[in-house]
Parts: sequence; C-alpha cells; structure tokens
Amino acid sequence: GGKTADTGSASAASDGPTIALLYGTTGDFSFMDSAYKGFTEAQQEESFAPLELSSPNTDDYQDRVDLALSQNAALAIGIGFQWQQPMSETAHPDTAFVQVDADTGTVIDDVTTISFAAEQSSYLVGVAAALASTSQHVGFVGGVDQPSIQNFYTGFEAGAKSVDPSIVVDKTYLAPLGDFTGFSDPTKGKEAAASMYAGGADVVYAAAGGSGQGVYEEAAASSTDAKKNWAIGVDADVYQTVSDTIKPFILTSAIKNVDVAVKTSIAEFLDGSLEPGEVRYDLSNDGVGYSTSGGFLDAYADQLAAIEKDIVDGKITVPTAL
Amino acid sequence: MTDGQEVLVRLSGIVKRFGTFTANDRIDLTVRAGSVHAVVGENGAGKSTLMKILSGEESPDEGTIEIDGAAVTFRSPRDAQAAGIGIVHQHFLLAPALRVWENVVLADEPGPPVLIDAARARREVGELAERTGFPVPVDAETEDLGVGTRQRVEILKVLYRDARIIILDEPTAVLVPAEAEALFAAMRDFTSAGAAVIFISHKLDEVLSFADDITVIRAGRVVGTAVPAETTASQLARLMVASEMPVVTPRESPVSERVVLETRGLTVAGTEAVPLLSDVAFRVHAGEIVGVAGVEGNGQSELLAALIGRADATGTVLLDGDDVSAATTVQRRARGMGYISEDRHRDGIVLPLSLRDNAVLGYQQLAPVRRGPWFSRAAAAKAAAEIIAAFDVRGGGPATRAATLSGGNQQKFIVGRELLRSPRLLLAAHPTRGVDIGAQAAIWSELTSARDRGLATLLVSADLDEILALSDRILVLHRGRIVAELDARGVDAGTVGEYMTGARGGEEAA
Amino acid sequence: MTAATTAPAASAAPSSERRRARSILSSVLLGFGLLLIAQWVCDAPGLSSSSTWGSALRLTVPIAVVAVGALYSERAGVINVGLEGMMIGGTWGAGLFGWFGGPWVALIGGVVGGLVFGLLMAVLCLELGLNQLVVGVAINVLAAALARFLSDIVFSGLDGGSVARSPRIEGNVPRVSLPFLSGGFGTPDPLRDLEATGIPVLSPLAGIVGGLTRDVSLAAIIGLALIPLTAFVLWRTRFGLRMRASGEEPAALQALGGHVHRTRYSAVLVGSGMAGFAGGYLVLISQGYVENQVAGRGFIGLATLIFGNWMPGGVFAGSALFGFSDAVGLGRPETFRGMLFVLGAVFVVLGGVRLRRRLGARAAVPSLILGAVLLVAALVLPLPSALATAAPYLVTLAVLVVAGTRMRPPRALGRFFPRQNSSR
Amino acid sequence: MIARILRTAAGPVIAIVLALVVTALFLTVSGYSAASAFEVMWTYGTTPESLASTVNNAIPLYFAGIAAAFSLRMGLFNIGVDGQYRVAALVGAVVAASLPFPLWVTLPLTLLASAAAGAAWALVPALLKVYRGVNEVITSILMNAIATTVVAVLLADVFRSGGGQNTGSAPIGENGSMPALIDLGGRVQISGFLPLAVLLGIGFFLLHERTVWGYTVTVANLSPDAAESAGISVRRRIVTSLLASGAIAGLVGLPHVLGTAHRLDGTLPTDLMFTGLAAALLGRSHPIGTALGALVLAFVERSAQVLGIVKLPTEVGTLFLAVVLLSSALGYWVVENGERRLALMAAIRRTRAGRAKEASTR
Ligand SMILES: Nc1ncnc2c1ncn2[C@@H]1O[C@H](COP(=O)(O)OP(=O)(O)OP(=O)(O)O)[C@@H](O)[C@H]1O
Ligand SMILES: Nc1ncnc2c1ncn2[C@@H]1O[C@H](COP(=O)(O)OP(=O)(O)OP(=O)(O)O)[C@@H](O)[C@H]1O
Ligand SMILES: [Mg+2]
Ligand SMILES: [Mg+2]
Repeated sequence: GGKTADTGSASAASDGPTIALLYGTTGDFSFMDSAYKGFTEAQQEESFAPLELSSPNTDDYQDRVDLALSQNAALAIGIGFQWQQPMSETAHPDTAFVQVDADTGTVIDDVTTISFAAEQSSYLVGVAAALASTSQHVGFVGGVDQPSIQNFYTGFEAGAKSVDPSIVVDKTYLAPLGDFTGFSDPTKGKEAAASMYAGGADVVYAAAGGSGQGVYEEAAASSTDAKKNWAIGVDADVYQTVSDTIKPFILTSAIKNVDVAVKTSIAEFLDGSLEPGEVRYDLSNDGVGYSTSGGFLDAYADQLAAIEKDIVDGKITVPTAL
Repeated sequence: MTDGQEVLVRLSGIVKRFGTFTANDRIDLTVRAGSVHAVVGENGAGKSTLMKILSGEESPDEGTIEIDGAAVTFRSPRDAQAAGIGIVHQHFLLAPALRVWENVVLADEPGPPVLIDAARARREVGELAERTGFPVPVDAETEDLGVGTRQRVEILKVLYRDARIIILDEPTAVLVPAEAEALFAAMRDFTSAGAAVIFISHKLDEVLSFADDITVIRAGRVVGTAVPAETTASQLARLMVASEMPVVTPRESPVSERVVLETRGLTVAGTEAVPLLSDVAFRVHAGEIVGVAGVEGNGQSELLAALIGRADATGTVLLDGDDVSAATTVQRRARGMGYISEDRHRDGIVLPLSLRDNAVLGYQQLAPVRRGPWFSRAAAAKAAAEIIAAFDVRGGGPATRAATLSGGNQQKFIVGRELLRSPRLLLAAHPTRGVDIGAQAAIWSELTSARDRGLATLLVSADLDEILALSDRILVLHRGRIVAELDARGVDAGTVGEYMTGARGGEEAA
Repeated sequence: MTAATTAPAASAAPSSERRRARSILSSVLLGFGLLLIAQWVCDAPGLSSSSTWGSALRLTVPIAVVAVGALYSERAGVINVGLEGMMIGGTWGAGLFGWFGGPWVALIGGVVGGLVFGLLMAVLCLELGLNQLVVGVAINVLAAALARFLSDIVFSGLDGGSVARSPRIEGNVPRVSLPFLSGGFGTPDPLRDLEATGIPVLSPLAGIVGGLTRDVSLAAIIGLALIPLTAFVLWRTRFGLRMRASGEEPAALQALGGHVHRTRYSAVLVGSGMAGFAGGYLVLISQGYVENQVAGRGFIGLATLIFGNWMPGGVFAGSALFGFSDAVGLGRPETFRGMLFVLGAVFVVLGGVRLRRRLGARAAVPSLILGAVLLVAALVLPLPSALATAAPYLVTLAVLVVAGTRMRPPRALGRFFPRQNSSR
Repeated sequence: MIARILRTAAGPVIAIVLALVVTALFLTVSGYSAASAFEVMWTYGTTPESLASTVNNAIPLYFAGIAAAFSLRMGLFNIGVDGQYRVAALVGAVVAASLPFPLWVTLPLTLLASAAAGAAWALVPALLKVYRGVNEVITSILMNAIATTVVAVLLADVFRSGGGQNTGSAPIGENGSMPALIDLGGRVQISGFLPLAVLLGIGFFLLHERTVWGYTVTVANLSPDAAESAGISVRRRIVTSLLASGAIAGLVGLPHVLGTAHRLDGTLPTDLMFTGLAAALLGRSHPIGTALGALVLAFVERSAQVLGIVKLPTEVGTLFLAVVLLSSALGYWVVENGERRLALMAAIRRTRAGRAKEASTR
C-alpha cells in the first residue's frame, strides 16, 4: 500500500482516461500486493488517472464495480475470482473490464479474464525441491485450505514425484477454508515448518502469504552444519524481500506475475489492443515461472529448462486442482 | 450528659445530602470515652449515613468532626482508622472468596513492604480472636461462614486496627440472643479499657440495657437524647416514630382443627453424611402461628426451602391434605403458599425493579397479572398500589425502584405482597429483621389479623421475643431435627434457649 | 463452624500438599504411559518428539502470557474483552520499537503498545464507568484499524516495510538449553542422541525433556516465568490481596482504607502490558510485525483464563493444553490421531474412576461416551485434514465437557465502582 | 416530552460529533484532509443507491445486534453469534437450493432451518453452562472456531458445487431467493428482509417488555435467587435465551446468501458479529436503538468505500467505526452525568433557598 499525501483533490491529477483497480487490501504478501505493484508501476510508465477502490469487505464487490462506473472509469481491473459475478452481471458499455486470476476457461462477454497456470510454476519448484533435497523428503505449507492453494500443492507434488516417485511430500494447511488468519500467522507457519524439518524434510514450499515469513525464518533457524534446510517462496521472488541472513536458505520462488498482468492489461488498453476473452498466463508467455536469485539452482538449470520446455510443448501435462 | 468523663467524639452540625435528599440535617452527637452510645431512629432516619461520615466513607457537606477535642477532616476511611475509628457495617463488607484472615488484614497487612507475611497474619488474627473472645476459623473462606461468624470477622477487622471508637451498625439484627450477649460482654471489656462504642439498633430493650447514652434521630435530625435509667422503651419509640411499642393483640378465636400444613419425614441431604434437615414432621393448623426457633444454621433455611420447593428434599408435604411433595414452586404458590424470604435483598425483592414489578413476584404465572402469554402491567400496578395503601409502605409509588425504599418499607412491601393474595399458608422468615419499631408494629398486626382470619403461619425468626410474642406453638430445631415442641404460653426464653443450644432435649425429643 | 481451626489447618497443610503432589505425579505417569501406548498403536512418533514438544512450548507462551495478563485485570474486577486489541497494539509497538532497537527493545515496544490500550480501557472503564464489554469490543476494532492506519504512515515508506509489515527486526533474543542435557552453552547434547536411538520409554522421555529444554528463547522463559510470578503476586503480596479484594468486593477494600481505583488501574495496566508482551513475542518469531498475526489469540487467551478458572495454575494448564494440541494439529496426521487416542483413553479412565467412586451417572457418562467416541475416531474413522486445524478448540471443548466445574469468576467482575465521594 | 426526545437524541448526537472530531484529528495529524474525506463520504453516502444499500446492509447487523441483545437481556454474552450465523448460512443455502417448492414454501422453511441451525449451535454453550457450569463466553469462542472448520469441511467435501476457485454451495434459484421488497430500478432496491427485521424488532420488544416470559427473564437476570424463590427456573431461562439468541443469529447470514450471492461462498461477510454487537451496544439493547445503531454503522461502512477516490486509505472507515463505538458510550456518559449534575445544582439551590426562608421566618 502506498501513503499518498496528496489528498483533497479527486482523481483529476493526471490527464488521460481513468483506470480503476478493484482489489481487497494490500499487505497480503501475495497477489494483491503484486497487483498493486503492477498498478503503481503502470502509473509511472503510462499516462492515465488512477482510481484505487480497495475494501477489506467481502460483500461489496458489486458496490465497487458500480463506483468505478460512476467515476467514469474507462477500464476497471478486478483482482480475484470473486469479481466474476459482478463483472458478468453489470452493464458496462463505456468501460472495459479485466478480471485477474480467473479460473482457467472462464469466458465472460465483454470481459477480459486472466488466469494463471500456478500449477506449472509449482511443478517446476517441485522438481527443484526434489533435486535439492538430500533426504528425499520435502514439505508444503499452505496458508488456507482452499482450491487456489491446493493447486500449488498439486503442481508441487507432481513435480517432486516426477524426479523421484518415492519422495515423501508432507502437507499442512494452517487454517481451514474461510479462515484467512492462515495467511497472516507466521507463528503457525514457523511451527508447521519446524515439524517438517524435524521430521526429515529439507525443502519446504510455503504457499501461505504472510505466514510464509515463519517458514523462511525456520529454514534458517533449523539448519545445522549437518543438515541444510531450504524454503521455497511463492508469488513474488521472496529472495529479494527477506533479510540477508535468510537469503541463503531461499532455494527459489514460484512466481505468479500478477503485476505483469495488470501492467500489460493497462498498456494494451491504452494502445487499444485489449480484447475481451480469456488470457492465460503460463510458462509459455512468462506469466508464471520460478526465480533463480541466489544461484542455488544453477546446478540444475539445464534439467529445469528442459522440463519447462516440455511443459510448454505439452509433452508434460501438469495436473491441476482447479 | 458529659459528666466528667472526657469527650472522645464530637460531631457538630453534620449535613449530608444525596442529590436532592438530605439524609443528615445538622446533626450533633457527643460520645464519651468508656461509654456505649446508642443511636436509634426509624428506618431511613440517617443513622448509617452519619456513621459512614464518622468512619470516613462519606464526607459531610457541612459540619465538623472532633476527636479528642481536635478537629479532624477524614478524606478516606484510612484517615478515620488512623484516628482510631472502626466500623462494623450494617450490611457486611466482606470479600466472599477471601479467607477470614485475608479479610481481616486487608489493606493493613503485616510483613515487609510489598509482601504479606501470611504466617504472621494468620497467627495474629488467630491470637486476636482468642484474646477477644470472637472465635473464627482463620483459614476458612468467608463465603462458607454463617452470619454470626461473619459478624465476628467484621468485629475482628475493627479490633485488628486497634480502634478506640467502635461503631456497630445494627450488629444484633442477625444474631441469636446468646450471640448478642457474647457481643455485649466483649464490648463492655473494651469500654472499661477506655474505648467508646457507638451502637445502632432497632431492639429497644437491648438499647436500654446496654447503652449509657441514647441519641434519637428522626428524618435526619436529632430529636432527642436520653439515658436508659430515665426512660422506657415506649417513650423512646414515641420519640422515634410517634408510635407505640408493638403489642400482640390476643387471639379472639381458638385455633381451628383444620390442618393446613403437614410434613412427614422431611429430609434434606447435606454435602457430607449429616443431613441438613432430618426427618422433620409437624402440623400447622388454620389460624395458628407456629414458631420455629433455632440457632442460625440448624436447618431453618432448609426447612423453608423444602416447603416452598427450592430444595432437593425427600419426605412428604401435605397442603390442606393434598400431597404437594412433587409440586414446583409455582404450583405451591398457586395452591396458596406465601413466602417471606429470609434475606429480602437476596430473594425477597429485586432491587433494581420497580415496585410494580416487585408486587407480582412469585405470582407472575397467575391471573390477573398473567393474561395468556401477556404480562398485565395494569394488574401489577394495581397490586402495587394496593400493597402500598394497605400496608402503609412509604417512600414511593408503583413506579419507584425498590432499591430506593428503606429496608423497613421494603419489608412491609414484601409482607404486603404475600398477604395480599390471602394465602392459606404463610412461610415467614425473620419478618421484621432490621425494621424499625413502627414497621415492626405494623407487620405484627398484619400477621395477627391474618391469623385471626384463619391463615396458618410458620414463623422462623432469630428474634426469640418475636417468636414468643406471636406464636401459639414453638418448634425448636437443633442440627436439622425438631428437638422440642412447646406451648408458647407456658414457656420462657431461657427454656427455649436451652433447647436451641442443645443443652436440653437431645435424645428424648428426637 | 465456630471454633478456631488455626492449629489443625496448619498441620494439615503439608499432608494435603503431599497428597496433591502424589496425585499430580501419578497422573503425569499415567499420561506418559498412555502416550507411549498411543504412540505404538497409532504409529505416531511425533507424540513424543522433541520437535512437537518444542513447538508446543513456543505456541503455549503467547496464550499463557495474554491469559495471565487478563487474569490481573479480571481478578481486579475489570472484564477484559479487549485482549485481542491489546495484543495487536503489542505487535505494532514491537514492530516499531524493534525496527530501531532490536529484539529486546521490541519486547519493550510490545509492552508499551499494550499499555496504550490498557490505559484507554482503564480510563474509560474506571473513571467513566462505561460498559466494559463495549470498551473491550471497541478496543479490538480500534487497535486493528489503528495498526493498519499507522503502518501506512510509518512502515510503508521504510525499506522492507509495508502497510502490513514492519521492517525486519535483526537479531533475536538469545536461546538457551540445559547444559549437559540438551546441549546448552556448548556442552554435549545427550538427550538428542538418546532420542535418536529409539530405545523404548527412554527415547520418548528424552524427546519430551529435550523438546522442552532445548533452544528455548529467553522471551519464552520470561513469558512462562510470569505464571509463577503471578501466582506469587496473587497470594503473597499486598497488591495481590488488594487486587483480589477489589474484584470480589471493592467496597470492603475501600472501607478498610484501600485504594480500589489505584489497584484496578495497576491491574489493568499490568495485564495490558502482558498482552502487549505476548504480541511482542509473536513479533520476535516472525522477526517483524505482520498484520493480523495475532489471529484471534487474544480471544483464546480470554477463553483460557476462564478455562483456568481465574487461577494461574489453571491458566497454565489451559494454555499448555491449547499449545500442545495446536502443535500436534500443525504436525503429521498420525500424531493428531495419537493425541485423540490419549485423550479418549484419559476420558475413559476418568469415567471409570467416577463410576467406581459413585459420583453419579451425570459425572461419569459424558466422559465415558466422549472417551469412546475419541478412541473410535483415533483408531478407525477417516479424519478430514481440516479437523487438525481445529484441534486445539476441539480438545479444549472436550476437556470442558468432561471436567467442567462450577466456575468462580470474581464476584465484582464488570461492576463499576465509582470514585469515593463522587457526590460532592 | 421534548426534554425526553432531546435526552434520547443527545447521546447519539454527541457520539457522532465526537467521532467526527477524533477521526478528523487523526486525519489531519497524518497529513490528510479531513474535510474532503467527510465531504465525499457524505455525498456518496446519501445517494439513493447508497441509502438503499445502507438499509440493506443494516439488516444483517440488526439481526446480529438483536441476537446479542437477546442474550444480554439474560446477562449472557453470546460471543458465538459468529459461528452460529456461519453454520446457519450453510444450512440455509443448502435448504434454499435443494427444496423443490415454490417461493412461499421454500422461504419460510429456509428461515426456519437457519434459525434451527443457529439455535443448535448455541445449544452447546447453553447446555455446558447449565449442566457443567462452564461460562458461555469460552464455549462460544471455541464453537466459533469449530464452526469455521465444520463449514469448511462440509463445504469442501459435501455441498460444494462448481469447480475452480469457487468453493460455493449450489446456486439458489428464483424459488429460494428473497425477492426485493421495493425495487425503484437501478440498484435502488430494498431487501425483502426488511419486514422480517421490523417484525423481529417488534417481537423482541413485546416479548421482553410485555410478556410474562420477558418479566421472568428480567427477574432471572437481575436476581437469580429471587427468581428461584418466585418459581422461575433460571436454568431454563438461560437455555431459552441462548437458544433464541442463536436462532436469531442464524438469520444473520441469510440476507447475503438469499439476496446477494444466491449461494454460500467466500463472499459471506465475516465481521457481522462485532459490528452487530456494536449496534446493539450503541442502541443499548433496545430494538429501536439497535436499528439506529445498525443504520449508522452501515452508513459509515458504505460511505467509506468511496475514500479511495480521494486517495484516502480505507482504514479510515474502520477507524471511524471504532471511534463511533467508543464515543457512543461516551455520549451516554456525558448525557447522564450532565443530568445528574444539573439535578444536583438545582437541589442545592433549593435547599439554600429553603434554609434562607427558614432563617428569615425564625
Ligand atoms: N448513597 C445514597 N444515595 C442516595 N441516598 C442515600 C444514599 N445512602 C442513603 N441514602 C438516603 O439516606 C437516607 C438515610 O439512610 P441511612 O442509611 O442513613 O438510614 P438509616 O437510619 O441507617 O436507616 P436503617 O434503620 O434502615 O438502617 C435513606 O432514606 C436514603 O434514602
Ligand atoms: N444509591 C442509592 N440510591 C438511593 N437509595 C439508596 C442508595 N443506596 C442506599 N440507598 C437507600 O438507603 C437506605 C439505607 O441504606 P442501608 O444500606 O442502611 O439499608 P437499609 O435500608 O437500612 O436496610 P436494612 O433493612 O438492612 O436496615 C435504604 O433505603 C437504601 O435503599
Ligand atoms: Mg442503616
Ligand atoms: Mg436498617
């Protein structure tokens, strides 16, 4: 989130069309932050009047869509699959709609839906985890037991098993469906990871938003001379955001380029090339991927590249939970 | 009055207002060292308020306090304690979950700073109790104690702080005669050592035999002073409330033969092997008052609870020949049982509610107040107005909150509520506890006239005089058993007292 | 009832203490035995592994601290529904202080953050006599809103900070282990080796002891030390006695010259400071403030306080139960089964004992039924994995169903006591 | 009469003024323009769409508030409204989607089923309180967490319909959805739950103020001992009050399920309990007061949506809510204290005058 001290004036700051970002609240260390980042970056690169319609409430999606229309937004970008219903039910003759993070195969009239193949990037980090693991035992910490997070697991497990079918994959969700504290409870994340590392796992993939912080801390804290433990981040390149003492334990991150999706949609809209219909962000168009910061994957770079190519070419079909 | 002995306390021109109400209106009071000074007056006269001012709990709006001839200002009870004043409140101020010794030493704990030397505190309290003749179980939790013991704890709190001026606000209202005697004896020891005792009571014979000086207060003002030797109870009573001493009109009709209440083998199990009430059998006839005497905690409470249907009791209860042993409280009340509870503030009346709402308490399931599912507020208000008029309840109308009534008027209201329904059987516990002479006279006359109309009454009271005055027959309860059944006309307080303490009776009666 | 019983009580004390010690010892042994059986039956080595017990310890601390803090306030007569908010204040304060002062200063910041809301609660409840539930609820809402609002102003611009996160706190408070047992101060770690051997009985014991004594953060030790300290304060100090009195019958305290308001203020503030400390402890784990990281622990603390019947020992038992089941729920599924097995067995044993002692069917039957259900669940039923996340709540509820005794809240809890002579 | 109205209105008015001042202070200190914030909030909040939405959003808050008030009347703190309404919302969603009957049959059945589910969830704290002496607060807190898990398991494994990220239950057709009461076109619609809310308020009032049952609850709450002596079973009052509270709580999620989402999914609002409780406390557990409280809170929530337009953080809305809550309590305090002070001053004047007269006549 950004502090914007220039207040008082409504969105007349810059010329150009009004573009609205409809989102929840930032600070989820996940795609809301990433989307917001894309939106702010776009503001620097393009000329438009930004309109941020954020709300922590889950029951006012329709209100925000209406608000965007009432503010004459030329483009409204909704972050999250919940925008599907209001966007499909609202007449918007003068406004373009983009729905980010839709389910694969979602087609809405006059709406651009963007979906991510998160299972593909998870598959690749699963491969990386299996390659890096010396104990042939890896783990997965999910924030909330919901389909989007299960999808990470499905890809991760398939990737790990593709390297070693007998590999052990632990799995823990920090909170049940509907309880979003699982995304913001690093204490639990840390203890879940601690249990896995102590049980023999040496790579743990954290798809747990803010709780992931606990997993990263635990990877560093539980590593000994005898056993090096790794953590794998999610959504953004975690290596860039954690402190220097933890960097050496971040094997890689599965990346979901929500910011790119937002930025690209805005750019396409401004140059008139944004089309309604489904856009899929996957490995083939760098919509998802994995990070190599720290160089810990250098040894497996060729293997990973080959597998990535197989996925893009369709030789490997990654299972999905969605 | 201040003949030679030095004056220990002098209050002059004390005024205290509560909002629009003036509770103390220019009161003067002089207490000599080595004397017992009684303050009497009707309910709500302002006695407790005056004592709270002297003990530093309230500050006067006007007037001065002198101790030992020096003017003092009390900002808090601590100041008053430093000046040697201790008070035993009318309503006990004990923390129920705290142990006895903790209640005693509270805010004045022995030991190094910050800490409490628990062993020393317990020892000191134990020794103090022994020395002064107020035995208490030092380690017991206060809520497990009976009233008599709680009273002793309150007194120990005062003595522990080395008070020279001891205020007792209605100390004997809840004590049986033997306990009261012990209290007076102990107080005499203090006064002979130079301390002063200020003492409030509605029992005028007690005042006359125990006090050295008497001050009478009415409506917040001093209306007279007296010395016991030169005055009589009825003079005092006239001074207080402009009414005569309560007298019992002799019964006009003989007791009827009709049995209204009969119990057989009534037993209430206790926590231990000893039952709280054991195999109690008796009868009450129409037009008869049967008194139940006993030292507090010998089964009176359980007996009433069992009869009204609040206790898990075994045995048979017959009301007018019908077995009501399995009936609920509501059913029993519907069949004509009235109940004046032991502790009006606990279960007799709901203080925050209006008199209107209190007027139907216990009768809420019956017509006229119950109309289908609806609560008839008009009927309730009518009942309240009737009670207020018929029983001379002063201090408000149906809309008044019960809490703002004085204790005596609350009591009259309860008696009125129970009698208004013309019950067949009245279970009356301590019907005049803590009420002034005027109210006592009123309540007694209501009870006797109801008796003459044929009401059967079971009267439990800690006040033996009351039992002797009102009852036709007396049952004595000791350790949950009836140890004696006496004809009230031929018996004196001493004999009853012996049965009560177990000195007489025992096997042959059981 | 009337005789002074000073002497017998004094002589009875040691023997009753010994009896209590013996019964505690025997239940610990029974529990350990059941644990071993469960471990074998459910094939759940996690039940006695040092990692589970270490986790349990770390998860217990914040709940124990916040609950024991609430104990102060409630013992003094002030209902504390605002614990969650005070903890949130603690996390934010810890994030702020820790950012420029390191971990120890973070803990202080946590205390300060809690105190701010404690002061608010004290003033509103004690001076103005506002409804204590309202104030508590309002503090929870206010703290969450303020934390985000202020983060936006303070943390957003900082390196590594955002609207939902403070910059990272570098370093951590030292961790200690027992020397010569769990490898403290550079000594060898025989317990770890023993745990690894897999010797029956000894190896699980080594796991448990090792888990509880290895690499324990000083912050956790301080937090846990607050429990015996509180017991001491409550029963052995003047402040403790006055606090209990002002929660039971403030008028009695005042009539004896005590200061009800002073006592209640101190209690509310001490309690809020502890709640803030608990927040700071969470921040140390995540090495920084993370929005919403309190995650309902304030409410759990309140529940634990009631579970513990407003007693320090009970609070510890409640939070340990909660922390242990939380740790187990975060671990492997078979460990969860094992725990259910232990619990079920305990209930069945308890029900049997109650039946034998003829305490009546009402006491015995619920524990027997619940015990049987848990045993069946542990051994046969397929358990949805989501159930593990509810483990601490289910376990606590089950224990309440079986154990539930008359709770004894402070009698003046929630009752406003106006300042003396307010009529003037 | 006028004095009484003034007196009743003074509290809330003082509360809102205080809240405005405090929020403005916060905004100004942190460099935002408070005036512009309030202005856009007011402008947006008073559009017909917003007013309609305020009324609609106030309805679940009102249900939650009345549920809380129901238990508060018996001296119980039902902090379990949260879990009760989530379980009940699932039940309601499933019933409404699966019954094949016409609307006028399905709707009442759905309401009943939800109320029953809410009551059932409240049964655990009620029974534990009565038979085991366990404080209802702790049980309710636990039951809330368990409700989350139970709903999650049922939704994921049993009632889930549709795939992808959507975890919702089966969609509810026309025959199960609550129709609009008033439809003025556009989004200016008033939910069909409004009459239910009004009925509930009237029922609450009559039940507590005009029936014998209400009288017995009052007595049982104020003095359990007096109640027992009067033949009122306190235990039964505790159980029925908690069950009724739970039943009403069961309705909280329905406006969303039957009116907005037409299924139970992740969009069910999660914070209704505390906001509803706040409404009840604002309104002092009185049905009309609670209704006003709910409307104020819903208005603030709705109008805060627009803050992004002036680049203000949405937290300002939440902040404002919290401050309204605190200052509402303060507002009552100011009124009551002021009254007492006035009465006292009048009394002193009167006694002085009386004293003077007495002196002069002497
Ligand atoms: N805190 C208070 N606020 C308002 N009025 C009070 C308060 N305390 C006492 N009063 C009023 O002062 C009057 C005198 O009360 P006080 O307690 O002194 O009476 P009393 O003489 O002790 O009566 P009793 O014999 O019943 O004990 C009462 O009638 C009551 O209305
Ligand atoms: N806050 C108050 N407002 C109004 N009246 C009060 C208040 N506090 C006490 N009183 C009244 O003051 C009077 C005296 O109080 P006190 O505590 O002496 O009880 P009491 O009526 O004397 O009871 P008892 O029957 O035990 O003598 C009572 O009428 C009581 O109702
Ligand atoms: Mg008095
Ligand atoms: Mg009196």
